Amino acid sequence: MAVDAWHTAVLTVQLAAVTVLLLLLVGTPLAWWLATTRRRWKVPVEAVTALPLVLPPTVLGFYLLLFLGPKGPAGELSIRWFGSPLTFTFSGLVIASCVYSLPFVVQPLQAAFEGIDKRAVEAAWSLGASRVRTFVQVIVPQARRGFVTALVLGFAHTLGEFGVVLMVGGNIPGETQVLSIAIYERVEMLDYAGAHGLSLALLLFSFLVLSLVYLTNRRWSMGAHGG
Amino acid sequence: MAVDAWHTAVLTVQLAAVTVLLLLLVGTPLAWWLATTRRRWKVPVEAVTALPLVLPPTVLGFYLLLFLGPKGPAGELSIRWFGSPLTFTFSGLVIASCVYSLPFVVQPLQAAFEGIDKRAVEAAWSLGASRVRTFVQVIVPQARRGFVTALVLGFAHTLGEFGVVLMVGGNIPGETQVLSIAIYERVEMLDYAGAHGLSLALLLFSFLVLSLVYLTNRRWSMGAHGG
Amino acid sequence: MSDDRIDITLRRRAFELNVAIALPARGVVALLGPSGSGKSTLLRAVAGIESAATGRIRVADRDWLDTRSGIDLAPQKRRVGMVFQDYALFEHMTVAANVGFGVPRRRRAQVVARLTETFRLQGLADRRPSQLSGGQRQRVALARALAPDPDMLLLDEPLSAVDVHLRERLRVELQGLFQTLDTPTLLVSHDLEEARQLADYVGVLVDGRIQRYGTTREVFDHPGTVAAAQVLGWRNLLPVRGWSNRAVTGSWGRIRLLHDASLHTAMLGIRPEKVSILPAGEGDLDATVVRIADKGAIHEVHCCLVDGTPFYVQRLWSDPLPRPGSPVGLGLPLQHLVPLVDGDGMVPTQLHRLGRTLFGGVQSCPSAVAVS
Amino acid sequence: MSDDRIDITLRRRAFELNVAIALPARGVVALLGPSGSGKSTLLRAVAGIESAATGRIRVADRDWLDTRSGIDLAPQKRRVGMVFQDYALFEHMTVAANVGFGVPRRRRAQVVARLTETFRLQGLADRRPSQLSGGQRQRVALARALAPDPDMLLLDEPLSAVDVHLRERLRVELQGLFQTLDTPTLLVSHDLEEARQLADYVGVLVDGRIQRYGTTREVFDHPGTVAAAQVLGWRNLLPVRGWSNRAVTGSWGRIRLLHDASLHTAMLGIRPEKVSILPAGEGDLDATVVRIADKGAIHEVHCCLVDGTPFYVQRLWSDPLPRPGSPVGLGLPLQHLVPLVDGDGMVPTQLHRLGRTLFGGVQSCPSAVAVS
Repeated sequence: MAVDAWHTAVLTVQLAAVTVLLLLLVGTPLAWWLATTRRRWKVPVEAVTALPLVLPPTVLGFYLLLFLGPKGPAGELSIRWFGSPLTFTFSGLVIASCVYSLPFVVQPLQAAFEGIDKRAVEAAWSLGASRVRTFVQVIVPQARRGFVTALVLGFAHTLGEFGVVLMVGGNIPGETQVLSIAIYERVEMLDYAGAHGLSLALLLFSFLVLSLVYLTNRRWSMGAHGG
Repeated sequence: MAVDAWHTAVLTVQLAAVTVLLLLLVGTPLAWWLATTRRRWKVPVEAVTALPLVLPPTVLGFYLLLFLGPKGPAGELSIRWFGSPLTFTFSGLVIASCVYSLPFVVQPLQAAFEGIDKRAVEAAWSLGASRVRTFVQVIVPQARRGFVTALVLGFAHTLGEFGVVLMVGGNIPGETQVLSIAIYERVEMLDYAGAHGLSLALLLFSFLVLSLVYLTNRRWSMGAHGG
Repeated sequence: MSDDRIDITLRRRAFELNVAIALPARGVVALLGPSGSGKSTLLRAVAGIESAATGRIRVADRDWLDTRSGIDLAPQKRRVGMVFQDYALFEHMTVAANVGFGVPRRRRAQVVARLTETFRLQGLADRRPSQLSGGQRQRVALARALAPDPDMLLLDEPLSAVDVHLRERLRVELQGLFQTLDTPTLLVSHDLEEARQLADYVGVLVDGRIQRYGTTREVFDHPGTVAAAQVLGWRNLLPVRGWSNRAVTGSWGRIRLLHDASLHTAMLGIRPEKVSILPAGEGDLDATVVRIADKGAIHEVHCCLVDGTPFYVQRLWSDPLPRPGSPVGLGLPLQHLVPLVDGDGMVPTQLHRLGRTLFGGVQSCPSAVAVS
Repeated sequence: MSDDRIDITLRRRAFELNVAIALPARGVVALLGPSGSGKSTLLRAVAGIESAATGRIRVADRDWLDTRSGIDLAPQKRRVGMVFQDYALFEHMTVAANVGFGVPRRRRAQVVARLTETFRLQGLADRRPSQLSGGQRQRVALARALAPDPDMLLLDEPLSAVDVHLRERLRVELQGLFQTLDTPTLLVSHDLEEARQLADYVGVLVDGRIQRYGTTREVFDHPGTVAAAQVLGWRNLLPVRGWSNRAVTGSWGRIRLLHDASLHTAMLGIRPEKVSILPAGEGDLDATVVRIADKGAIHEVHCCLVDGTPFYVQRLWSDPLPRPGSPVGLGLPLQHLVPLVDGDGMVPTQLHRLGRTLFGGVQSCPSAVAVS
């Protein structure tokens, strides 16, 4: 049981790390576009990005199941290349997690990008800096707070997913059983002690993560105020 | 089956409406305190308020189960007064939903309160307006955008809850079976057509709700900019 | 002066505000000071929005604050009319609702009718603030603040949010209002001209302390301390290095005085319009003309003393001007030479450093900025 | 004047900017205008940050923009040095990194060393902008903009973010810099004194159009249009109602002229320092003294013409002053009376309304604001 819980925890952390990495890669350009565009497309794209926040995890899970399953477009490709569909695999879990945690990465980044000093960006341009150099040297340092928040929230939220994973990943120990599902299973099996241990660990972890985020934001905003 | 789905939908909407109403009552003073306080307590309270965002629903559900169940403090009170524990009842669901959707109501309100013109508030005070009158006549109109966002997001997120409800409410048709669980049940029963109907309805509803929120925010912020 | 006074101490992080001034029964008191000197904080403390650590505020013979007897009225009870920097109008209410906000319901219609007429806001009563011009916004803010008939009017840089082109006109309007107003007024400003034109009394606030307080003319003509002189725009400041019998000396030269210089004198100041330009060698100080700035009604002659100290002389537009580069003599009428002491806690070494910064460093002369 | 020019049209929602000016090969061009007139938009369009609909921008014999031949250089290619209103320094970089940002790596150390010396920033190279004073921040911003050796320098209200007490000193610093600088400079401002002191040429921008363009002296002395005169701070404006043989009339009286008045003359303007005060009945116009404002070097006498039009006269501080309330005559030297025409698309009815607003309405005289 202890080894089982340890495997599940490692798997969960792996999933969260891979997901957050992928989301930062995809979410940064998306958030930048949302922060700077004036097009009409902005509103529907913003709404789609935020969908996982309010959409029932079961709805999300259902559509991902269809999409990734043997008859879905991604599933068919996967069967053709790897011989199996994506459902009930780690790759499937990563894709589901990315969709599920997208707003937790995109929204802090978008807020950070919207808050940066546009004149500093324009100053960099007029000093001859390319858009890439401006982004790396002027925009990212100003938005560092948003990147930390995105990283931490995205990671923590992926740790906590349940509904989507249950539907897409199932509950295969060592393969797709993550912590939140392990808790559900223990409760169903009336193993309250086991559920208690895992729940307490996740509760403490989540609380620490959020305290860190809010404390950092507060420090930085105070620093900016004082300076 | 159609009648069943209809009952489930009505129950879900009832739950969301009651939850959002309670949350606005509780969340408004909490958000105001968070927006204005300078105390050290702010950071941990902010973190606790945001916990449901990152905490696995199963962890939340597990603790609520313990709290509301026959051996929990709330459950014991309930048994003494009403003869039954709160788990697997509508009241239990409301309490669970309130905890689950708290950040979706508190955070937009807090952001709105933080964004209001503090000088207008001080002007109202110096004109002799009591704190209550200032709140109703000066602060609320300025924060109307935050109230609409809180209402809409809180409602939509309650509609979509799954993990918490599954653990606290169970799956009693007409009593505690809400839409997200109905979808899960249909998928488990391989009734993909039924799951499809419900999922599509919730997807469209969520998308419309979010578009409305972003569109309104955009209109208002543009209006404020122009004027 | 009445018995009314402001006498408070207030601490915020590293900042301490320590102000004690007597208030007149009517008229305008302007508080001048650089940004960060605590001007707005003082105003907010008087209004009761910021709480003071210790002190007493007495207005219209009523104690608003008296920490010794535990009195500390809420802002709502202080009968204060406040006009904020950007007016802080209630943007979601009509002009009439703004003006009437502080008036009890039964008298509201009557007071609003009277004040919209006084402030020429008739016909605008149903508009929102966003539909008003800058001048109209100011009038709404003043009408709203005066509607509850306050015992004191507080204005926080009332013209700083206004376009430069409007500012002069609104200042004249304010001046007209103040002349008819019986309410004592505290005006916070960093605009010298504004204070000079609007105020009966001026207080100079530096680093949370009043450096000088008196009638407008007294304060502008005799700033008293070096710090106050700098806030009041005095640019001709001569650091005193030594004094002998009826004369003061510095690296800039030597000036004979009518009477002995005080041992406490740290600098001598003179306003640029009081200096006359004479042929080289005939003045009290020797100087070289660097450049001439055209300021409309006056020309400003920028000179350079022998040690490089910049010196400014103002001439009427129609007066003849010396040529840039030419040596001149400067006549400093003795009655216009104002002795300045080190302010409040300033030690001589600090003062000398200040002098070096002012005269040796940044403003060194001729222009030290040269791009090859 | 070189062949360089700015000639652009630009549309943003309800706003249209339409500017055509020739640029000098060196020297400072100041663009004056009220807020909302399009000053900053023009500057951003020249820098390439805002894109123009049509037009041509030619600087240092290179086309930055030429919509007819499809040229529209990116901001990166325009070789422009821009100094923003609040300087927009890179807060997370050191002073040296800020200054060197626009310089290729191999020449960076050398250029930074040269400019930190020129701008007296030695010893500050490792500091962050937040540790600098206002004056130091300005010098970093200028050094950063000049480091890549731009073909044109653009300054967007460079002194408006600075504390009033510092502004005069920084203005002198800028003046010194411009005198040694070969780079043509475009300066946007709403501060008349700033433009007057710093600029060689002035353009007056109203509602997105250039109302007047010429050397600083020409423009300040002869604004040409009523709108330009208002932007340039002219307050003595007499609306012309009729003209007969060598005379103009208005409700304020009648003035004889040396030559026939142009049919297009909408107003007559005169600067307050050019008016003389004479005994009652002996001047060109009759007036009553309302109040006197002490402005330091000068006193401003606020008068009232027979029809209530306010009129301002400036005297040197040492000149004798009339008493408020007394009747006086005003001497208007003919050579200083400047005829003003309706500006660009302004129809006479608008102009009359403008006249009423200025003289009949808000500024009516004596003070219309009275609180009972």
